[in-house]
Amino acid sequence: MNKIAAILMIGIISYGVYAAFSSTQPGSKPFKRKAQNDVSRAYLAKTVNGKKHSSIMRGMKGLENSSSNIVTAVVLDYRGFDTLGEVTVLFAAIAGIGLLLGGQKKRVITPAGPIISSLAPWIALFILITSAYVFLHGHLTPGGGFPGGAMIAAGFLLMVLGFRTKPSGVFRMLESFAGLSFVLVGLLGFLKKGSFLQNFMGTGEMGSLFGSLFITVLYAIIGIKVAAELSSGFGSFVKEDLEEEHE
Amino acid sequence: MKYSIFLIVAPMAMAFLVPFLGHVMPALSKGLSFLTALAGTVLSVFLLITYKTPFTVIMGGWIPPFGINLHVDMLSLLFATVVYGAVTLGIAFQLSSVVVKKPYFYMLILLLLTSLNGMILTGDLFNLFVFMEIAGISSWALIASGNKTAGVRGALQYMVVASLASVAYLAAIAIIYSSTGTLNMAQISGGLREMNSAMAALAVLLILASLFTEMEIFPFNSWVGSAYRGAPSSISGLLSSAVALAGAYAMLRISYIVFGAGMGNIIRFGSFNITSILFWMGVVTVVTGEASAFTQKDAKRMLAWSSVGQMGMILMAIAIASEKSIYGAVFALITHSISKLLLFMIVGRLVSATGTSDWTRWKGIGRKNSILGIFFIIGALGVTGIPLFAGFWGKFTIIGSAFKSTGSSYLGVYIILAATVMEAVYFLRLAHALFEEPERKPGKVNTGIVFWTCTTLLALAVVIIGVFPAPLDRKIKKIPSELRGDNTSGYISTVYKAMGR
Amino acid sequence: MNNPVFLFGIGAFALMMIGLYGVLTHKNIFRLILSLGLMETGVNLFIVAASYWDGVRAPILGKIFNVKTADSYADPLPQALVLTSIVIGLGVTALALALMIKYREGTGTLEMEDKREEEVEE
Amino acid sequence: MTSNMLPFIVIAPVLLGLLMLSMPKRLNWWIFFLLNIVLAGVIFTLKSKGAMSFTFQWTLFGTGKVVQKLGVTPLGWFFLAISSAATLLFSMFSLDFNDKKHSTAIAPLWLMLVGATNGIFLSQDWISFFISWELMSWTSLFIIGHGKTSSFKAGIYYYALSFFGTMAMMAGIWLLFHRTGSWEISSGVLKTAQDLSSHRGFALTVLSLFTVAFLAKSALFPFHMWPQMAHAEAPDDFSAYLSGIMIKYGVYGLLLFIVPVFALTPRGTIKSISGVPWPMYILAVMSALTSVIGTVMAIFTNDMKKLMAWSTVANVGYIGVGLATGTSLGYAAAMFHTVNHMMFKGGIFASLAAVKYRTGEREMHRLGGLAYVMPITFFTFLLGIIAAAGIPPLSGFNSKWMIFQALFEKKMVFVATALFFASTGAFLYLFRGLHTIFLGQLSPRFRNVKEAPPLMSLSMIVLMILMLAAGIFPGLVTGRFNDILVAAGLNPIKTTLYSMTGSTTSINSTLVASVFALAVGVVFFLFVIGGRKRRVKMMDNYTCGEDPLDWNVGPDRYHYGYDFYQPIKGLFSWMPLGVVEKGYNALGRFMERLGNLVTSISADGTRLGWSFVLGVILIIVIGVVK
Repeated sequence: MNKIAAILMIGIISYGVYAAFSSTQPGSKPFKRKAQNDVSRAYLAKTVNGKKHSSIMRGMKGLENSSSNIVTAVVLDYRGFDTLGEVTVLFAAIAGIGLLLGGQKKRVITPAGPIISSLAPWIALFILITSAYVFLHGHLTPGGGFPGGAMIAAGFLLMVLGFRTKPSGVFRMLESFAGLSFVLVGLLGFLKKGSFLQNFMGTGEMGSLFGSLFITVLYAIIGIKVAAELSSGFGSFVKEDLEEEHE
Repeated sequence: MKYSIFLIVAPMAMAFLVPFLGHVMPALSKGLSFLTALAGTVLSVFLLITYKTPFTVIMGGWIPPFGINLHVDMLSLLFATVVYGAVTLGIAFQLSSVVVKKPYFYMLILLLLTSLNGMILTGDLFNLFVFMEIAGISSWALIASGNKTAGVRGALQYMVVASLASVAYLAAIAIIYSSTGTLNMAQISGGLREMNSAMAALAVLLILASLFTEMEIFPFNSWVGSAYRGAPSSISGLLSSAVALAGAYAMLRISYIVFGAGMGNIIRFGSFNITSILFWMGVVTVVTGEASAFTQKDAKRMLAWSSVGQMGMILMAIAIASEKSIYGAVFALITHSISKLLLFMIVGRLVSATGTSDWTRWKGIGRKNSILGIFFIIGALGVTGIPLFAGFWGKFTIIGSAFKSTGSSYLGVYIILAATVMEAVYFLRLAHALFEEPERKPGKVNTGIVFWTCTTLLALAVVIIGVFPAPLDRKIKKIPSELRGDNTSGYISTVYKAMGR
Repeated sequence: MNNPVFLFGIGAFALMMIGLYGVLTHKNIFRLILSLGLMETGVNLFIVAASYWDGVRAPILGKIFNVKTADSYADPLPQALVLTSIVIGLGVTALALALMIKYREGTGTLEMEDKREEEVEE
Repeated sequence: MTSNMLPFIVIAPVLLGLLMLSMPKRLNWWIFFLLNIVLAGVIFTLKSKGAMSFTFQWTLFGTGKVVQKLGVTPLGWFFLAISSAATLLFSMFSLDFNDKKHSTAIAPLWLMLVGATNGIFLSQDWISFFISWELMSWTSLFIIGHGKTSSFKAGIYYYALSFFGTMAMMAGIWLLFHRTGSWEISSGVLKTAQDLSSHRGFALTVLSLFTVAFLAKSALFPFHMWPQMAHAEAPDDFSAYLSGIMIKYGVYGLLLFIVPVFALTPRGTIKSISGVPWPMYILAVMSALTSVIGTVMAIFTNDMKKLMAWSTVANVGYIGVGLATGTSLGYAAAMFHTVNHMMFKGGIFASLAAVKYRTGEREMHRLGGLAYVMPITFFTFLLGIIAAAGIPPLSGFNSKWMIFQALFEKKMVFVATALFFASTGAFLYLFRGLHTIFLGQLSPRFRNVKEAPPLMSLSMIVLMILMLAAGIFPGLVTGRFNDILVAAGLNPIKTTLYSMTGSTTSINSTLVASVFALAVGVVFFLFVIGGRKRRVKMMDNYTCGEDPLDWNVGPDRYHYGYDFYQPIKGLFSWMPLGVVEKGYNALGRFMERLGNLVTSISADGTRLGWSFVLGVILIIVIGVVK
């Protein structure tokens, strides 16, 4: 009964959305090739601060933002405040998990098999190197602090699985300091340039590895933070699993 | 004025510090959490006193609409002050409780504080979403933080509805962005009108659904009873006095700026009449909320549903969209926050004294603790809107503006007036039960200097605002003209000035 | 109808509706969380679809970027938004799972139903 | 005595009441009494100072400039004076009533209530009026509840109806404000009177909203059931105040707003029925109905306080009829009856409180013969019911006579018939009260009962004197009315100290009273010189030696006062008496069901999603339909 009602309801909603999207009333239509709007165009052309360029070349200096990955530029520079919020969301979620599941019974440690425990450090090392690459190149290629951090966390988790060690309290501190340094970077921008999260490190050559230091620094912070958070969050969960195994 | 960024950043930074401090010195982290909230309160009061004209704070040095901007005006400052005050008192209350909480608990309260201030100050649609999510996550964790399952159930229910709401909100953002190409509220203003009206109506519908969830409007409020009941009382108080306040703020801001309502205008997209939606949803919410509260034997559920009723009335005021109604809505929101926080504090202590939240088993507890009982009466009368108590002027003005406005239906106003009779009845029923002849010997209520300070401050505020509304009146007076986009001190023109246009 | 945006849109909408169906028909909390995750994925896809047109390039500037050809790049902003919303979705799901575990501990079941007489704390 | 005294008599009681919350109970009652002396003194000197007013201006954005004005009008002063005098008497009564055994902690609240009462009678603007009105509502609720669950149920019934009225008043005030742009009551009256010809729908809406508020407070027809609960359950010493003064707020409101509007409306503007504008005719019919219902219900009631509460309802019906006639005579009669009712119902409730104080009983059939042990109480009750029944030479006769004269003037036959019926019925229940409580045989249980304490007796004696004075010299009261009538735009009435002039004839009350006194004297003389008296012992053999408990009936059943009017009850069984109560109860149950429905949404997981989806659909429906 409930299912039939749900299907009916979904049918109604679908029809409503179809009607809205195929409406012939005047006004600009979405999902049509439109001339890109001011905002995105300015991001792409790096003309937000009003300086016009006829074209932008790799190696160019003095641009308002020297990241060649525009998504990264948007995420960390133009809309860096959103990203701070995003980091906070993750932080809040992990803290919530810690509050809800933390402080429970001691876990029972069982050692892993020899294959895992001998291979895990090597694989983890490669994972760490790759992840460092990913977040250092965040402004040049797709990637950045979030995937990089997740990869670091994966490496650590591999170690945890291999040696059945508890993710240590160091992660908590790393989490703290990484979060705090994000805010501090923002505040430095506020003190030096007058606006929170403003780029105070200047812009370098577009397309070079350390060309946009500000983004690299922030992505490194985010990478560490995400890694620490995911690890400690996993720690909260994994304790549960191990307990259940033995009950 | 640009220091208003600290209203968001300071608690956030403190929250980031807590895992470290909590590891080293738990007591210090709790104390610092309280001090941060207190310092923020002082800062917001300072900003409120020195406030002159609306101000746009840009983020990352990028002018709107490219960067994110914070908008500081009387409305946002006033609400930020209320949120800060409520959270400060809430933390103090929780610290004085016999139930000891982990440092993470206080950290999440700080994150809640951050996010509510973010919601209040931001001028960007997507940024609002981010802060709404932080508020959601931290409040679910806080609701579930009690040792009892009731809180977890409440949090899960809230989570399910709020996740649906956030999906709706994101979809609306996608539609609005794909049509208008911007996320800045001031720039979108009016842009919705140029959109295809069916698309605009769809976007508005989705936004309304999500904001209604945030604001506890029927029937998006199915989680309210369980969540408020299961949460620790300090958190129930904050849900009602700060979270719902921020939700109402978002509703106010978005309906005037994004939907482009002028004063006294009826907003419609095609055949979709937004004003009447807001108005009638408000009426329905008042009736259902008051009826639900009327049936409750559980004090916390009762207070929760009473908040719903109040929010319904405020939604109606937002719908009416005249200067008076906005004034009334803001006044009612602020006074509701104060009174409801007071009530939740008292109820929290009564719950721990009696071991139950069933108020029919609280008989006679006010005879021994007469000041507690009197404070409860003050809070109850404050929420109900009885003259000489804070809630009156807001309710009075809202009703008055409803009778003046063309967009409202007198029938709806009469229905609301009749429904508020129930509100008076259930509040005074509970207040009187506290003074009834006890069936068994009532337990001792755990009070202390901190508790008395908090409740006395709130009770005094209720009475003083009720008797001398003029000081608060002087602040709120500025809001209606600042909300309007068309004059020099209005929201839209301020942001456009920051854009350099 | 070979417009990929259209297909993306249909797919996104279908995901959302499947998720909604799950939310409407299941009492099991884990399934609810999965359904909500599906809806979130759907809406993320929807946002990305809004930034994509036939034949556009990823918004990563190559050797030379000509301002006049800006329209040949995909809109970067929705992609940035999706990045944020994915992380938010992750946080929400993680917390929801933690809530679920706690709920299971307390009640021994994953079905969501209301018991009104449970104890409350202060 | 400057105009600063006006806020003093409103605010001082309220503040002192708040202060008293932290004082010992006994001290509270003394402060209450002393402050009432001060207040009565101040209020009686106000009149000689002529018209004065105190204005307090401030701005509230939402309402523009707020001008709060307290002032003395003839009408306000009249009500203020009688209420303060009565309050003084009642507070003296309470001083002895609240000993250790009977004490209630209501003195602070009562004092606040007195302040609110003064505020109502002094307010010249709607804001002050409304604030005082609400203060009065909730303080009286807590007094009626006074910490007892059963009492509170009655109180909350009263409060719900009263608050409903208050909300209607709030709507009315706003409509009026938007029309006139001012909070002043007088300008509202003028504007509404004009609107009756130009914007009739609007004016009638405003008038009906206010009427709902005033009717709810005065317990007129659709709200007639609360006094039998509230008066009965209230603290015994407070019932007198409740019935004597509080029920008159609505009368005051009608006199303040509704009556002047119709007085200022030129004749012929709105349709009239037998010379009375049709809204007023409806009011008259409703009032008459109230009278009938009150009388019939009083006849059936076994609880002495409930009986008198129903009698209060019946008497308010008379007052309402007087107001509705729309003539000077009618208004004067209504006001006169207000005063009389305040005195005789105050006296009756005081004597009942004294009975309760000494015996602890409320059911009448458990009492009897108390006249032997409580003579002062008995005489107060006796004079009270003579007045209530409208028998000369006491005050009730005069006002009832005037009301009937006003009805004859307008030839309102139907209403007059109903009132005659109610008047006759009053004999039945009042007499029953007298003889069941005070006459007959004294139960051995109450042999040791003593007369009421001195201060209680004193205040009852004063009330008796007042009743007699107003009965013998009606001009003492009616002479005050001409100012009020002129201020309301009506002709003065013809009255002297000794006589009243009606529409058909005039009557010399003093002469009537003299004749009456002579007759009583003769009868008493005959009684003294007449035959021997023989006391009958209390008989305990009426069940022929059997224990009624064996038949599953209590001994109550065998008291002659129990279910006294059984035959009459059968006679009236066809009347749908409880139908309004049933309606209210059904509404309450409906609301509870709605609430349960709404709260059950959160009962399980799937409903959460459904609630969201249905909410979206609700939004769409509202958005598209409108």
